[in-house]
Amino acid sequence: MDAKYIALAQMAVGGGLMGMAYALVAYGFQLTYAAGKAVNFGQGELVMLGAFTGISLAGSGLPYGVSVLGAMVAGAALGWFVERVAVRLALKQHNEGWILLTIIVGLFALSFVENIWGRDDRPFPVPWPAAPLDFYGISVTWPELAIAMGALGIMIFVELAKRYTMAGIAVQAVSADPEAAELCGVRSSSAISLSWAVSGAAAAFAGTVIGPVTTVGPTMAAALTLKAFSVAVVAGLDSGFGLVIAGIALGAAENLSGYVLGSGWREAPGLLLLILALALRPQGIFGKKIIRKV
Amino acid sequence: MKASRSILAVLLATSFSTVAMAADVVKIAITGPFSGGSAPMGVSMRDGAKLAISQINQNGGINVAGRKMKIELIERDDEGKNDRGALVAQEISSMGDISAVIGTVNTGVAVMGDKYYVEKGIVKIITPAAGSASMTQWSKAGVKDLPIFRFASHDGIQAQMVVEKALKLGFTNVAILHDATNYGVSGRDDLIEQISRQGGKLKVVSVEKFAIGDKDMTGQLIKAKSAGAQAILIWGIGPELAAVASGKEKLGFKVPMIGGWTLSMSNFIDTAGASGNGALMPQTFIEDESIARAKPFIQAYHKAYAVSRIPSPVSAAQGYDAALLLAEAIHEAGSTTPSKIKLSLENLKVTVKGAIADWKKPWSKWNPSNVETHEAFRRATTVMGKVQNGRVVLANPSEKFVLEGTAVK
Amino acid sequence: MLNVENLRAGYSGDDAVRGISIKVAEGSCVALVGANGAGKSTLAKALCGLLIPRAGRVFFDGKEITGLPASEVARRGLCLCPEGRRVFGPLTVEENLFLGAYPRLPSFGPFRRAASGDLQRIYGMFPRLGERRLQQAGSLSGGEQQMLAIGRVLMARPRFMVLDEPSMGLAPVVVKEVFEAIRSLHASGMTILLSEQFARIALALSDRAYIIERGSVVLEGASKDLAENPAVMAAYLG
Amino acid sequence: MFTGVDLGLKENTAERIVRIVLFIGLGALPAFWQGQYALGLLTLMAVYGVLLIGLDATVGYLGQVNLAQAALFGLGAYGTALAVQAGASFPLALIAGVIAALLPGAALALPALRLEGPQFALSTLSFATLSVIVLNESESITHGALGLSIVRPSLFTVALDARGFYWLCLVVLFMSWWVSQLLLKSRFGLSIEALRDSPTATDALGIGTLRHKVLAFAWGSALAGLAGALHALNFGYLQPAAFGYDLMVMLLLGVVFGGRRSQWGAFAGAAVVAMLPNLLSNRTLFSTLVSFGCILTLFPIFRSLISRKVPAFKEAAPAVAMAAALILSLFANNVEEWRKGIFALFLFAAVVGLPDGLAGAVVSALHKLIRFTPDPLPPVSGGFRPAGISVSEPLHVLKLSKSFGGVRAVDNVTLDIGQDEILGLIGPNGSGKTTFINLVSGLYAPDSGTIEIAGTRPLPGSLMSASSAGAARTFQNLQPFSGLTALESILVCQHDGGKSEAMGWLRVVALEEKARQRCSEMSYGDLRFLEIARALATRPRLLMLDEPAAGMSKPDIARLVDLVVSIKRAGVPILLIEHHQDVVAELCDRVAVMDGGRLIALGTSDQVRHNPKVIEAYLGADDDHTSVQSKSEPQLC
Repeated sequence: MDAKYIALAQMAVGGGLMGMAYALVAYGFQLTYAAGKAVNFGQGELVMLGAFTGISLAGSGLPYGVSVLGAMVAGAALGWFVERVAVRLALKQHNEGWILLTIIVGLFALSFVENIWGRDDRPFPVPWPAAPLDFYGISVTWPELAIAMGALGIMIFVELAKRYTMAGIAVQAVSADPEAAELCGVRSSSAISLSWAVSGAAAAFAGTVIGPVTTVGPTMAAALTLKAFSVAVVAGLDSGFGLVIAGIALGAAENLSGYVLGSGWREAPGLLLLILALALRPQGIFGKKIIRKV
Repeated sequence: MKASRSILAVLLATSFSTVAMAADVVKIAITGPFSGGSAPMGVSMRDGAKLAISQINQNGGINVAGRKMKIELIERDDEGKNDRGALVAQEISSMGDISAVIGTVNTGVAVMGDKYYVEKGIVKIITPAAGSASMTQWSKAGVKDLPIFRFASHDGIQAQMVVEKALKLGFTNVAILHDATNYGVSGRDDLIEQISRQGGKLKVVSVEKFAIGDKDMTGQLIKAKSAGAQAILIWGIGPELAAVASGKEKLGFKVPMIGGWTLSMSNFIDTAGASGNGALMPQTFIEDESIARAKPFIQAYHKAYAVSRIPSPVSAAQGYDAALLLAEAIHEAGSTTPSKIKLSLENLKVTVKGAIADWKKPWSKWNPSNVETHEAFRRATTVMGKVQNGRVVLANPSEKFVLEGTAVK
Repeated sequence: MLNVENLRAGYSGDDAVRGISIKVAEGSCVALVGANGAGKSTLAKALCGLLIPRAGRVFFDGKEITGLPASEVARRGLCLCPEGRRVFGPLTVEENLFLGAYPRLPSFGPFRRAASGDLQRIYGMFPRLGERRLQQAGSLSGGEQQMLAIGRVLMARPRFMVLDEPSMGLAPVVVKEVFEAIRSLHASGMTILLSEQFARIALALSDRAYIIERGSVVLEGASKDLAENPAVMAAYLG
Repeated sequence: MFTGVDLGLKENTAERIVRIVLFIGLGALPAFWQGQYALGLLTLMAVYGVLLIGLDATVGYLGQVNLAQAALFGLGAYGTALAVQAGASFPLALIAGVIAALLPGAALALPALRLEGPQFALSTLSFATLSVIVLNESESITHGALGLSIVRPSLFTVALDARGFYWLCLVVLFMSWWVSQLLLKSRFGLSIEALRDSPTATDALGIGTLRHKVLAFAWGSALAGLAGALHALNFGYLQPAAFGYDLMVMLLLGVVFGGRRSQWGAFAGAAVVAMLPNLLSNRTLFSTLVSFGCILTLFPIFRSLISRKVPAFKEAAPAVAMAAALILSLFANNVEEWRKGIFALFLFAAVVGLPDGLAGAVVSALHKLIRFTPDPLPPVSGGFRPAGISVSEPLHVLKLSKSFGGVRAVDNVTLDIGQDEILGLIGPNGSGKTTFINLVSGLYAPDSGTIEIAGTRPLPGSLMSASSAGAARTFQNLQPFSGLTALESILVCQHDGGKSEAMGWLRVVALEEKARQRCSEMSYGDLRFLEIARALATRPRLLMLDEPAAGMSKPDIARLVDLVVSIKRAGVPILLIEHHQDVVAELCDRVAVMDGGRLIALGTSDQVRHNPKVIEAYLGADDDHTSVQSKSEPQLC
C-alpha cells in the first residue's frame, strides 16, 4: 500500500483508539445524566484522581488488576460524594448551581492532587509489553488497545448490569419516571446516588487505562473533560453505545485533520461539525427526541 | 460597628500598604509560575534562589555600606499567565521598597510585565526564561537605560548549539517540532535563523507544532519520518517532549532528538523512560555530584527540600547563582536603591563563585544594539548534555571542564 | 385498614383536596367518584406519599403514614396504580413487572427466579402482557399499558391497591377488560380504593363509594344506594 | 416585627443615587490610593465589569451557561490590536473591537440559541476553542503564540496615562451599565426574562424566542468586544492562550458569585475576579478574609440552632467549607500551593450559601432594613377594541391525527369554529383535548391532517407561526412569567400600546390593583386570569382556553364566566376546554365531545348531553354486554 495511505490509516486508527478514551469518560456523563439530569463537569478530575490512586496502589506493590479495582472503589466513593455535596442540593433549588458546584469540586480535586501527588506528569506502570503491535504497517501499542478493550469491557459490563440486575433496572426506571419508580418502592435518591457511584468508578477505571497512554498529571483532566463532554452531547446524553461511534469519529477526525491541515488545526473541523450537528439535531445524533409537555 | 471598622482598617492596611516596614532588610521579589504546567521550572528556580538567600541570611545577611541587612523575600505566582504576570509586575513595581526581582519562566509574561519594572527602574534578573523576545524587545524599542538582566542561556545560544550538534553528527535533513507557545514558536524561528546563519547546510524537511497537553504526536512524527528526517530538532517543555519520545518509539522512528535545555527536565526524563535515552540538549548545569563545583549546591538543595532529584536542575542552579550575583551587587552598590544596584550589576567587581561557574563581570553596560551586554551566558559557558538512563550526563565527557570551570569571561 | 382524616392537599394556589375523610375496611372495594378535576387524583397522590398533604392525617393498618415518601408507603403494602398509567416506556414489559416487585427482589443478585411465580400469575391474568413481555412498554397500546400498570402493582403483592382513573383515555371495549380484571382482584380478596370518573361502572364494582366534588365529599354510602341517587347523575355530568 | 425604615425613597431612585456615588467614588479613588498597582487593579476591574455585564445577558437573563464570552473578549481584543497596527485612531480601534466580537457572536447565536442546557454550553464551548485555534494559527495576522504588541494610540491628541485610561474605562463601564439597564428594563428585556421562565408561553403568545435570544447574545458579545478592546489597549500585548478555558471559568464564577440578573452583581463579580487572585497572594490579608467569611457562615447555623433545628446541609456546608479554608490558610506549609483548593472552598461556600450571589444577598438585606416607596401605577386606558379583521372561519381543522408511542392521542379529528362562537371541547380525562389544543397552537406537529387559523395555514409545529396567524392560548398547567410583575407580563405580550393599554387589559380581568405584584407571588386564581389577559393582549383572532376554571373557587368561576362572555362580545371566538359542566352549559354555543382521541359528538350543550355516545363516554362502559353485569352485580339506571 502507498505510504501515504498507511500514514492516514495510522492516524485514523490512533485517533479512533484515543476516541475510545473519550467515549469511556463520556459514558460517565451519560450514567449520571440518565439518572438525575445532571452531569459532572469535574468528571475529568475523577479520572485523574482514579489514575493517581491507581499509581499509588501499584507503587505500593499491589498487582495491576488489584490497583485498578482499588481505584474504582475510591472512584465510586468520590462519585457518590460529588452527588451528595454538590449536585443534590442545587437540583433541589432548580438552578444551574450544580454546574458550577461540580466545576468547583473539580477545582478542589485538582489542588488536592497537586499538593498530595505533585504537579509533575508521571508514567503509569503497566504489565503490558512495551513493543507496539504491527497490523499491515499500522502500529498500535498495548496501552492503546487496553483503552479500547477496557472501554468496551466496562460499558458492556455496566450495560449488562443495568439490564440484568434489579438495581440497574431501578436506575433506568428512575430515569424514565422518578415518581412512578417511587411508587414501585424504589428510592429515587438512592438510585441516583448509585449511578453517580458507578459513574465515579467508571471514571476511575478510565484513569487507570488512559493513564498509561497519556501519562498521569494534575492537568490530564481538562482536555479529557471537554472532549468527553462533546462526545456525550453529540451522541446524545441518553444514547448508550452511540458514544463509541461518536468517540471514535471524533478521535479519528481530530487526528486526520491535524495530519492533513497541520497540527494546530487538529481540533477545528471536529468542533465545527459539532456545532453543526447540534444545530441540526439538538438531542444528539443518537438521542431521542424530547416531547414538550404543557 | 467598631469591630467592622477595625477589620476594614486591617484589610486596607494589609492590602494596600506602601509604607516601608523595618529599614534593615533588603526586599527581593521572586516571581514565576508556581502552579500550572511550567511550575516545575518556576518552583525549582524559586527554591534555588531561596536556598541562596537562606544561606546568605544565615551568615548574617548582606553587608550594605557597613550594615548587615537580611534579605526579605516576596513571592508571587504568575501562574504562567501573561495578564496575571503583568499585574504581579504592577504590584511589585508599586511596592516602592523592592530592590530587585528574580524570576519569570514564560517569555510572554516577561514581554507583558517587564515594562512596569523598566518604567520604575527596578532591577530584574530574568531566569530561566530563555525566549529571545524577553531581551530583544528592549533593543527593538531602543531603550537607553535598561534595568533588566538575563541569567539564562538564551535561545539564540541554544539554537546555535543545537544546529552545530546536528551538523557535527553529519545530518543533512532535519525536522523541527515545537510547541504552540511563545517559547516554542520563537525557538523554531531561532533554529531556522541559525540554520541559515551556519551556512544553510541543514535541510528542514518538516516543521510541525503541538499544543500544550497533546499526548499523541504520531501525526507530526509520521510526517517527519516520511519526509526523511534524520534528526528531530525540538523546542517544547517536559510532558510534551516525553510524548514525542514515546511516539517515536511507537512508530519505530529511531532518530535522535536535539532540543532546548528543557529536555533535561525531570518530567521529560521520568515520563519518557527508556524512549528518552539519547536526547541531546544544551546545559548550563548538570545535576551530577561528581562535578565538584556543583556538589555542595546539589546536596544542599536535596537536603533543604527533601528530594532526591531537582525537578528542573538548570532552573534551580540558575536561580541560586542569580541570587548570589544579586546579593553581591547590592553589597557592592552599598545601597538598596535599584538604580545603584543596576550600576553595580553592570560592573561587578568581585568574581562570584556559583553552582554553575565562577561569574566574573557577567554583564556590562547596556547597549541597545547589542543584547549580549545584559546576557550572562555565552556559548562557551554552555555544554551539550545527554539523557542516559534517567539522568542527564555530558554528551561529550571532555567538556566537563566547562562545568568545573573556574572563571568565565 | 385505611383511615384518612380531614386531608387537605394541592399543588399551587388553592387546595384541590379540601378536607376529605374516608375509611376503607379490609377486603372491601371503595370507589371515589367524581368528574374530572374534582380532586380524586390529588387525594390518591396525597395518600401514597407522592404529594405531601397540607393538613390532615393518613393511617394505614393503624399506623400513621402521613408525609412518608412514596417508596416507603409502597413498601408497607399500600400501592398506587397512578393516573395516566405511568409505565416505564423505555423498559420492557417484563422489566416493568419486575420493578413492581422491587423491594422484595435482590438488588444485585439473580432476581428472575424470585419473581417468576408472580410473573406467571400476571401473565395468566393478562395474557397479552405475556405475549409482549420483551416489547418496550412505551410501544404498547393504551389498554395494554393500563394492564401493565395494574400488573406492576400486583407484583408488589400489595395489601391495598389504589387505582387512579384506570379507564382514562381508553376505548370502551378496553375499559371493560380492565374493569373485569379489577373485579376479579376484588373477588380474590384484595382491598381496593378505586378513583374513577365513570360513575356507573365504579359504583357497579364497589361496595361503598364517596362522591367527590370540588375537593370535598358531597355524598357517601353504599354503592348500591348511591347508584340510585339522582344527585349522582349531577356529579358525573356536572 | 421590624419592617424597615421608610425613607420615602423609590427603589429606582435609591439605586441610581448609589450608582452615581459609586462611580464618583471610583473616579476619585486614584487621588487617594496611589500607585500603578492600584490603578492596574481598578482598570482591570472596570474592564471585567463591562465583560461580565455582557456575560450576564446570557448567563443571567437568558439563563444559559455561556462559555464563549472569554473567546469573544479575545476576538474583540485582537480586533482592536489589529486595527491599531493598521493605524486606526483610538475610537476607531474601539469600534473594531466591538465588531470583531459582535459578528462572530451573532453568527454563533443563530445555531447555538436553538439549543438549551448542556447542548448550548457545548456549542459555545466549541466556538470558544475554535476561536483560540484560529487566533493561534493565523500567524501571518496575529503572530500566533508569539503574541501581538501594540502601542496605545492617543485619544484625540491626548496621550492617556494610566490614570486617564482608568477614567476612560470607568466611563465605558458606566455607559455599558446604564445602557444595559435601559435595555433590560425595556420590553425587550422583559421578553428575555419571560422566555427564560417559559419559552413555550412566549412562543405561544407571539413574543418570539429566538429573535430575543439572538439579540441578547449579540448585546453580550458587543460588550465582550468592547471589554476586549479596552483590555488590548490596557496591556498592549496579546496572546491567544490568555482567552481560554481558565478565564472562562473565572468569568462564569464571577457572574454567579456577584449575582445573576443584576448589573450590580456583574460589577461585584468583576471586582472579585480582578482582586481575588491578587489578594490571595497576601497571606495575612487572606487569613483575615477567610476568618471573616467563616464568621459570616456561622450565622445561619446559629439561627437554626436557636430555633432548635438541625442545620440543613445548605446552612452547614458553607461553614464547613470556610472552616476548611481557614485551617488550610493558617496551617498549610505553603498557602500559595493550596491556593486553588482554598479558592474552590471559598466559591463553594458562596455558591451554596448565597444562591442569589453577593448582590442578591445585599439587596435582600437592604429590603429588610429600608422600606422603599413604590412607583405610582400608570393610568388605565384601552381595554377591548375590535379584534381586527373578523374572519368567517377562525379555525378549520381537517382530519387531524397525532400519536405518542402506541397511543393515538388525537385520531382523525375534523372541527371548525365559527365567527363569534364559543366552542366547548369536553371529554373524559385523557381523551385528547389538550393534545388537540397543543396541535392547533403549534406546540406539536401533527402526524397528518391540516390546521387553518383565520384563513392561513401556520407551519406545523411552530408556536410562533400559529400565534402570528392569530391564535392565542392559556395553559392547563400555568406558564407564568415568574420573574415579571403582572403589568410586565401584559407589556411583553402586547404588539402595540404602552403601559396604560396594559393596565386596560389588567382591568378587563380585574387585576389592575395587582399590577405591581410579581407573578411568583400571585395566587393561583389570579394567575389564571392573568394568563387570559396575556392572551387577550396579543389581540387574537382565536382564543383557546385550556381548563381555565380548574382549581378555582366558586366566586372566581363566576368571574370567569362573565369574562368569557365579554370576550365573546368583543368578537373573539373561543375554544374552551372545561371540566365544569355547568360552565360549559352556560357559555358554549356548541360543544364538541372527544373520547379516546376521536370526536364523538358535536352540537349544542343540550344535544350533546343527551347523545347516547356521550353518555356512554362519561358513564363508562355500555351496560349491555359488560362482564360487570354478567356476574349479576347491582344494575344502574
